[in-house]
Amino acid sequence: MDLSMLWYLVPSVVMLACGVYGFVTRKNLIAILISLELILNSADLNFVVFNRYLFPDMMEGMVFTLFSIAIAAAETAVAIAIIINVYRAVGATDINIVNKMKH
Amino acid sequence: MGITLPILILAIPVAMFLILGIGGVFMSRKTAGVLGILGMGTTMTLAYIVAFTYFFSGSPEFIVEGVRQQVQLFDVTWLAFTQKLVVNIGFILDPISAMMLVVITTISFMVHLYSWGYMEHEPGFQRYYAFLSLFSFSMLGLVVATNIFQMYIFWELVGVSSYLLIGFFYKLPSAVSASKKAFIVTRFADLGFLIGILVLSYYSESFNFITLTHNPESVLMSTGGATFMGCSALTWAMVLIFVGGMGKSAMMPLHIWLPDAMEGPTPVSALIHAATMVVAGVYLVARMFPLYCVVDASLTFVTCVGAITAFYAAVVACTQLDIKRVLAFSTISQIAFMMVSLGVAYDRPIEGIHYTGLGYMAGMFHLFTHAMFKALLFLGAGALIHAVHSNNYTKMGGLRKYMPITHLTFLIGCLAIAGIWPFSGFFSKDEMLAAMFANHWFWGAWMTMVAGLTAFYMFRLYYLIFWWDENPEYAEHRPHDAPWQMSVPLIFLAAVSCVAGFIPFGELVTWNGEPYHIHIEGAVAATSLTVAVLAIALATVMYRKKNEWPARVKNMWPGLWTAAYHRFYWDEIYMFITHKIIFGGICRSIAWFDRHVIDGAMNGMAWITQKTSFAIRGMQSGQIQAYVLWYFLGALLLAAVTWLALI
Amino acid sequence: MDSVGNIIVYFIVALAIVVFSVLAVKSKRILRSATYLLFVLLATAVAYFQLGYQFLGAVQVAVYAGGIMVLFVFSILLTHKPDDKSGTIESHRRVLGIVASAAGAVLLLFALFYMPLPHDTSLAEALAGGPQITMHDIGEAFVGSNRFQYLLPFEAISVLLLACIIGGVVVARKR
Amino acid sequence: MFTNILIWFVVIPVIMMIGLGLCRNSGMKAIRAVMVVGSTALLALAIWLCVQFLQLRAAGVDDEMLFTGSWLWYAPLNIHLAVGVDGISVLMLMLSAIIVFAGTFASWKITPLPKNFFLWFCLLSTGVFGFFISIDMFTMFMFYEVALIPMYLLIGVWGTGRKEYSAMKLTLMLMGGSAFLMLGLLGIYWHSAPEGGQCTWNILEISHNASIDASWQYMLFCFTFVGFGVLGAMFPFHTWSPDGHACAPTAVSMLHAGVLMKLGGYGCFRIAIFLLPQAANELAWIFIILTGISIVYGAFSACVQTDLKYINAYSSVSHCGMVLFAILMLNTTAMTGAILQMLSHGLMTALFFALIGMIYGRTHTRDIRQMGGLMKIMPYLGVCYMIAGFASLGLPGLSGFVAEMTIFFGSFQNADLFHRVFVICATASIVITAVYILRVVGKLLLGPVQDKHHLELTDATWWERFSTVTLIVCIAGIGCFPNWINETIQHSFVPIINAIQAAV
Amino acid sequence: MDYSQFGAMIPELIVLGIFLVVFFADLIAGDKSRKCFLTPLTTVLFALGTVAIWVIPASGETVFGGMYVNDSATNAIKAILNIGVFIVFLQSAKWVESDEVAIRKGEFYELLLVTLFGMYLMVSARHFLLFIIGLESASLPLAAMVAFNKNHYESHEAAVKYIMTAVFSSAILLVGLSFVYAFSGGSLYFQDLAVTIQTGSMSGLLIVALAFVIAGLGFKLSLVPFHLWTADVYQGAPTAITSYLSVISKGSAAFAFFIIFTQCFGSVYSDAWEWMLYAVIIATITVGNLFAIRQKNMKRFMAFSSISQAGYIMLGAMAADTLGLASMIFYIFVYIVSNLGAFAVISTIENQTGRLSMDDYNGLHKTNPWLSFAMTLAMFSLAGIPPFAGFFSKILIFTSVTGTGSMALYMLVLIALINTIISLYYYLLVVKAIWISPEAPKVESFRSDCGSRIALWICVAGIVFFGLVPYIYQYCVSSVEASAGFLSMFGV
Repeated sequence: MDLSMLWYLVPSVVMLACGVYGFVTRKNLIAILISLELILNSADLNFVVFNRYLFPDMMEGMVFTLFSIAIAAAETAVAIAIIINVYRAVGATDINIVNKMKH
Repeated sequence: MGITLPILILAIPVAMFLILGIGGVFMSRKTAGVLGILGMGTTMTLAYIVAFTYFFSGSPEFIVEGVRQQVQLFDVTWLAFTQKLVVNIGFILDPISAMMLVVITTISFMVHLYSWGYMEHEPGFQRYYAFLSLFSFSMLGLVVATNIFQMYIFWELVGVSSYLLIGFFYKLPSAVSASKKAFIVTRFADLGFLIGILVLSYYSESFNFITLTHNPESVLMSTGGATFMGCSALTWAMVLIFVGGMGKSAMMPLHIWLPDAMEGPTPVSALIHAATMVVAGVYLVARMFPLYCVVDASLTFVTCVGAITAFYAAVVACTQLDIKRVLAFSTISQIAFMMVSLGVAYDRPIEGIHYTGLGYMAGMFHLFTHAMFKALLFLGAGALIHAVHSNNYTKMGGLRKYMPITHLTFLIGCLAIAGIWPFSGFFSKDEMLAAMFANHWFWGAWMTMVAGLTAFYMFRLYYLIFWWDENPEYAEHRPHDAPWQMSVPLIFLAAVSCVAGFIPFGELVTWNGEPYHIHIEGAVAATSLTVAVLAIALATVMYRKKNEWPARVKNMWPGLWTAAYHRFYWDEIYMFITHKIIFGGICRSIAWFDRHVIDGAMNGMAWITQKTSFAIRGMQSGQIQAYVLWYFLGALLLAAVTWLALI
Repeated sequence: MDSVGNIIVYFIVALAIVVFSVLAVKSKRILRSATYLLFVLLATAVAYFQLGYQFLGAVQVAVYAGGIMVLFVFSILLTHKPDDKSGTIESHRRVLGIVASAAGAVLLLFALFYMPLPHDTSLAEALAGGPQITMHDIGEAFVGSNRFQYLLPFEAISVLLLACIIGGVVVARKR
Repeated sequence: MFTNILIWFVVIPVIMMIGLGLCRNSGMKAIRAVMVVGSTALLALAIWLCVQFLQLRAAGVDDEMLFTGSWLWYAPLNIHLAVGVDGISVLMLMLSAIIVFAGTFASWKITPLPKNFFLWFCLLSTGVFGFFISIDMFTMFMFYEVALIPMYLLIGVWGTGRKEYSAMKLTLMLMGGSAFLMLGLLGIYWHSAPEGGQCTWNILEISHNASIDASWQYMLFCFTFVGFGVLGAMFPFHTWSPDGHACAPTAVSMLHAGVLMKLGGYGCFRIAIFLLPQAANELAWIFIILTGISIVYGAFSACVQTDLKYINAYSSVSHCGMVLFAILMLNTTAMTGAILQMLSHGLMTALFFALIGMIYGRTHTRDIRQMGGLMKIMPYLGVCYMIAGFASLGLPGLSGFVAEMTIFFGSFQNADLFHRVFVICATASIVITAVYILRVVGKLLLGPVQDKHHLELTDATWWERFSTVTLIVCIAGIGCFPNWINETIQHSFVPIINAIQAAV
Repeated sequence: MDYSQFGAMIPELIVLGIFLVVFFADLIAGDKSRKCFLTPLTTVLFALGTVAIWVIPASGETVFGGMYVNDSATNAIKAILNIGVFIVFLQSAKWVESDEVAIRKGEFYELLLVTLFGMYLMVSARHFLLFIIGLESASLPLAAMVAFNKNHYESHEAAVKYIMTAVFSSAILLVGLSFVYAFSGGSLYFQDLAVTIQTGSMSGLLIVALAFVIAGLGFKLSLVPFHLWTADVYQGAPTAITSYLSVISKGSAAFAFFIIFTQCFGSVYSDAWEWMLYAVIIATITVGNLFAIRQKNMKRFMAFSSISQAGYIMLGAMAADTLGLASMIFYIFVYIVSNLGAFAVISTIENQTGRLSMDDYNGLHKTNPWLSFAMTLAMFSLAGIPPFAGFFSKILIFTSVTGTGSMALYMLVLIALINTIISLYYYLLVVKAIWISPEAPKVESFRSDCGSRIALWICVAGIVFFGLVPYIYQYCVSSVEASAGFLSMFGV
């Protein structure tokens, strides 16, 4: 049995799907951020897998993933700062609080 | 002949119009009146000079080998539609236009003079003279037109002058509506005229009368056998052009405006609605006569329309109460007479009918005499109205004692129109009847009957005004004869009516310029005289003294009388068509359609946009998760659709 | 033909990723969610190791599992009382979530299965296809300015991180 | 650049705008001075241009366009500021100058914000003049839109009645038309290159060089004709016109009905027909039907309106329909008639709207049922109104007659039944016109005075007289001496007719 | 290693330099009272920097192995963005001095400059890694800036919405890029992708990848359906940030979009992304317009207006040639002055009176004629009415789109044109409120601050002259054409 590329891609897709599901259904802002991490992670995994299987003699994908992790960290940091800010302002991190502006 | 005179003939009236129209407000009544009369007098003099030169100078310019020529004194380009279709403004001189110059300027001058007295106390005196000048200009331009388009131009101008003059007393709603009616009805007829010109000029590629009438056969050829609904294009053209004439000359069924037009000042009625403008239709047919001859169906149409109108108008005239209306219907009837006369004047032998040209000459002759005596009658009526301040003969009666001059002149007019020898009407009517009998006995007999009716209703009118029963109100307001400004024209016209019959008209005016020797047809003359005398006798019996006969006759055929009194309900029919069908039906529904359907569609589009905007506002729900759902599904959908569509 | 060990490791990793991903988005307690995320991230790191990118795996563990998770836990503790629950909301949205994620998964899987790329290489072949990436290579790549060297992104991301620090401070500061 | 006389038609209004910008808001005298000087300068310029043009033509200069000039503007897209005039444009410039001149006097006492009013008014004039001098489609379109948009504010701020609705409707509909137009112009531009050459916006170059293939011509013709047709109030896109005119202030109605609607007709032949002759030959029938409907429909609608301005607006629909109708007949005479009709309708309708504005300014109503006998109270205005009415119903001696007759005789040259039927329908409109004109005259001016308060009203002031006399003189001038105009126009149509015939 | 290559990045270095000066000045200055020099310092420095970027010619070099390019086209868009940022600085001068914000004004300038730096990278990047970093630098600090108004609840909500959507979209973009990577032959340099992505690589995966990349960039451009954050964020953010978001961020993203799609995916233009973009543009213009009709809050109104404007900007990408890019740059420039003109008025009125509703503008001309005048011009320009610049930008972009001659693109332009009517409607609503509405004015007469006035004057001058004077457009075209090797990379 060969572990071909798709074997690795399938979990990645599942991760993505879970991330989307989580984003759409979770009620808490931090939980949503957690879901987002799943999607980012899925993208990273894709890069790595493609790099390994398709272009094994190069390392663009890996480097991209490295930077991507850093970017994810930065995103998370800013997002968490904002969430905390909201928590300070309204005392909750519930998604249903931040829907006042609409239409 | 140079071009100075003809240009002056046209220029003086138009200059008068502009001077009086623009400067009128700064002038006194007297200045304006004098200016107007002087202007018209000058024009009349010039027109006489031109006409006399034409008829009697014998210059080779005008008469070649005894044949009178058609001469264009000048003809300048006014507007060039295409290379060939060029509209000119010019001055044609031929027997009929010369005759018309005389008629128009004479009557116009008389009316100018008469109005000075008649309109003395009316506001807008200056304006009135301006309009009279405008009318004179237009009518002169019409008769001297060298081409059909010029004629159409002035045709419209006389229409508008008529509109302005009928509506002169513009504060009276009846005058306003009468003027509107006159304009619109004639305008409708002019539509026919215009389409006729369109058709004719398209095929003949010319507007010019001389080109058209000198070789009518080639015009017929140029249509190349084009037909529409079974009639040749030329027939259509000529009939449509005649429709224009029907409008102006108040032929059935376009006659309804003329009786109402009597709302205008009486001198105006005398000038426009008796002597000049209303005979424009006759003049038109005479002008285009050779073309009518090549399509004789159109000439038959003219005859039939004329015959029906003549009888109808005569019958209606017998029942009217308003003296001006009686005269109006009488005018319609007399013009119809001329139409019939032209209609029967075939110029080429078909199926045994000989060419005579008599009808043409007689029609023109009657046009001339009728202009004189009808103007006389109207001016006389004006004097009466001036005296008793009413149009209605029930307010009159027994006036012969109070207004001798008016009485006498009016009587001359009545005798003339009734066709009693030696008055002018006798001669012209006799020639016309002769022409009709020559064509077909039916036309002759029919029109003789109309002539009898004419004599009857005219003398009915005469007796009711001057005899019958004296109105008791005269005790308070004693009627008297008109001032000299009004009497002079009456006397002059009466004199003309007495002697005009002896003019050797056939020597002067014929269809082809060759002289025609008038001779009285004894049988016809005797018949018509007899009929006329009998009719006068009947009128005398019935109306000379107040008696029961009129009422009895009325009760004998009450339905007929009422119908005739209501002019056989033509106005009501028109009212129904215009108000109910065109206004109420077409216009209102179109206006509704515009507001609700077209406009509604535009507003509907705006409404739909607004509604869509509201309908999709749920998309912007304020929930981040919904946003992301849209985002993600949008991306997926984009991919999926593209995938399915492209691969 | 890949070694059985690799296959077993793969299955463990895959199972861990799938199960913990699902748990991370279904768990009612937020702290547990975060923990499950940690497991997912660790499993991913294992996959990186397995795919031959040891350095990357290390970074994944250090930055993600270490740094970011700490941030998460910290912020969760800051904003939640210990017994707080973070359940799913509104069932219609759950359905929509399933639909969206399923649609996405199906589309992506289809796309991946039908991709016009060679996907029958085995892991062993792939690992053998290129040289082992050493720390030295990576170091070279990060400070070089030639093709396939990443000095500029490296500098640029430092600015980004600085900006994020400033941003984070501005936002989180009380005034 | 400024040595070209035509440029000054745009420059002068711009200078006027700058001058107005320097005036104080309340400095009515300064504002009037700027406007009078400027509009007089424009009128003088137009007359001078006309004289020059005729002299050159008389001297045998036979180019399609005279006074041409072309200055590269947007080089990458080959957009030029290209100007040039033929006889038609000269006359149109003349018309515009006259109406701007008259409009200035007609809005002598405009309130509120006179400065802003005249600023927008000048912008509108800039657009109009610019449109007529341009021979580059891009600049033409630009000026076209420049002329459209000030309408919104002019109607919205200074209008009466349902002004907000009307202004919005007018603006949106006209802009909708220009959307189609834009697309058509783009298509022409991109197909204007002969065999790999450079594309051009220049009308003359396109007409000489381009051979757009038929299928594109059909599409582009429809777009451009509809685009211009909306402004020309073609059925069913006319509905902006009644509301818009009814609510606009006097001078704006004058300029809009008098000049702006002419832009539509002018564009139709200058672009749609001239550049797409094959499609014009093939597809004219569609628009003949629509414009034929316009003529009759507008006239019938006018018959039952009670608001003076609505009557004239519908009358404009009818008359402008006549313009487009004649253009579609594709022969010299009819198209000449169309131009004459543009001039005539421009002057006449400007006169109408000026008078209506003056009457409204006194009686404060435009409902003819509430007025009557005004001839007695304000004879000057009454007489002018009657003259305008007579011009409208085609009285010989006034301009309307000349125009309509030329149209009818030209249109009748098309011998097939289809054309004939529509020509006769169009001809019938002159009767309907008479009906509604006389109805208004009868109710408004004649008859007894309806409202006793009206007895105290005054007649026209000197500036009102000045404004109206200017227009009446022009109307009568065209009506009495039409032939030089006629010849000028006919000569200018030669290239267009050649293009049409070449494409048959 | 060749550090001299950094020397090619003059615009970036300038912005970074200013950033560092401001950063350290802010650090050194310490407490609030001494920070009053910060605004003039930044503004002046930035003005100088802007001039420098305009003046210093682009090297045209490709450095870092093809990762970064500074050619005349990128230089042009950078210079244009700089002008926009300068105007934003001017119009926000009063706001940053307000009590609430003053203590954070150093951060305001720093973050703004960093985001601008990020945008420069987006524009100049010729490698996806650098591009992503640029993109994140341009969006993450913005989230912090959206949250700047600490006392306003809306500001927080907007920040949450913005950051959540931003992270999601960058995640989707990364997923998309990972799929692109699969086709890339191992290299994410644009010039390599142009070669490796060929018609033969058309497949579901590539389409998904393209869709995800469009979605990721569509977030920044707020293309429909990736736009939903826009209105809420624009409404909630401080007005200065809103104006910044609506023009600068959008402009840079549009340029980057163009570069990426024409260079990397040029060969699959008509196979795939032409039609995706087609649909997205139609949706964007239409939905943006339909939402804008109902808006009463001016900032929200401008948000939807800017959505629909983004659709027009993207028409340039549909054209996908030099003319298209030039027209797009020109459109962006014109859009910057027009939109910032409107925002200058909005922010002035908000700063002076706190009023933001369209109803508050009723009868404005009676009290503030100049502001009314400027607002009217801005609205006309946005609606595309001559002789204002917006007309030219619209027409030029339409012209470039139809240049390819396909009937479908004509139809696209027709739809866009019809949409301009709807847009005209709502722009005129503002004009109507100002000039026509008969109500008594709600905004009292005031004298606006110096910065806003200058900003407004610049915008008005731009609105009036950018179209009439053809040099701007010619500058765009010549910049694009002068970009060495740029044309040859178009696979379209």
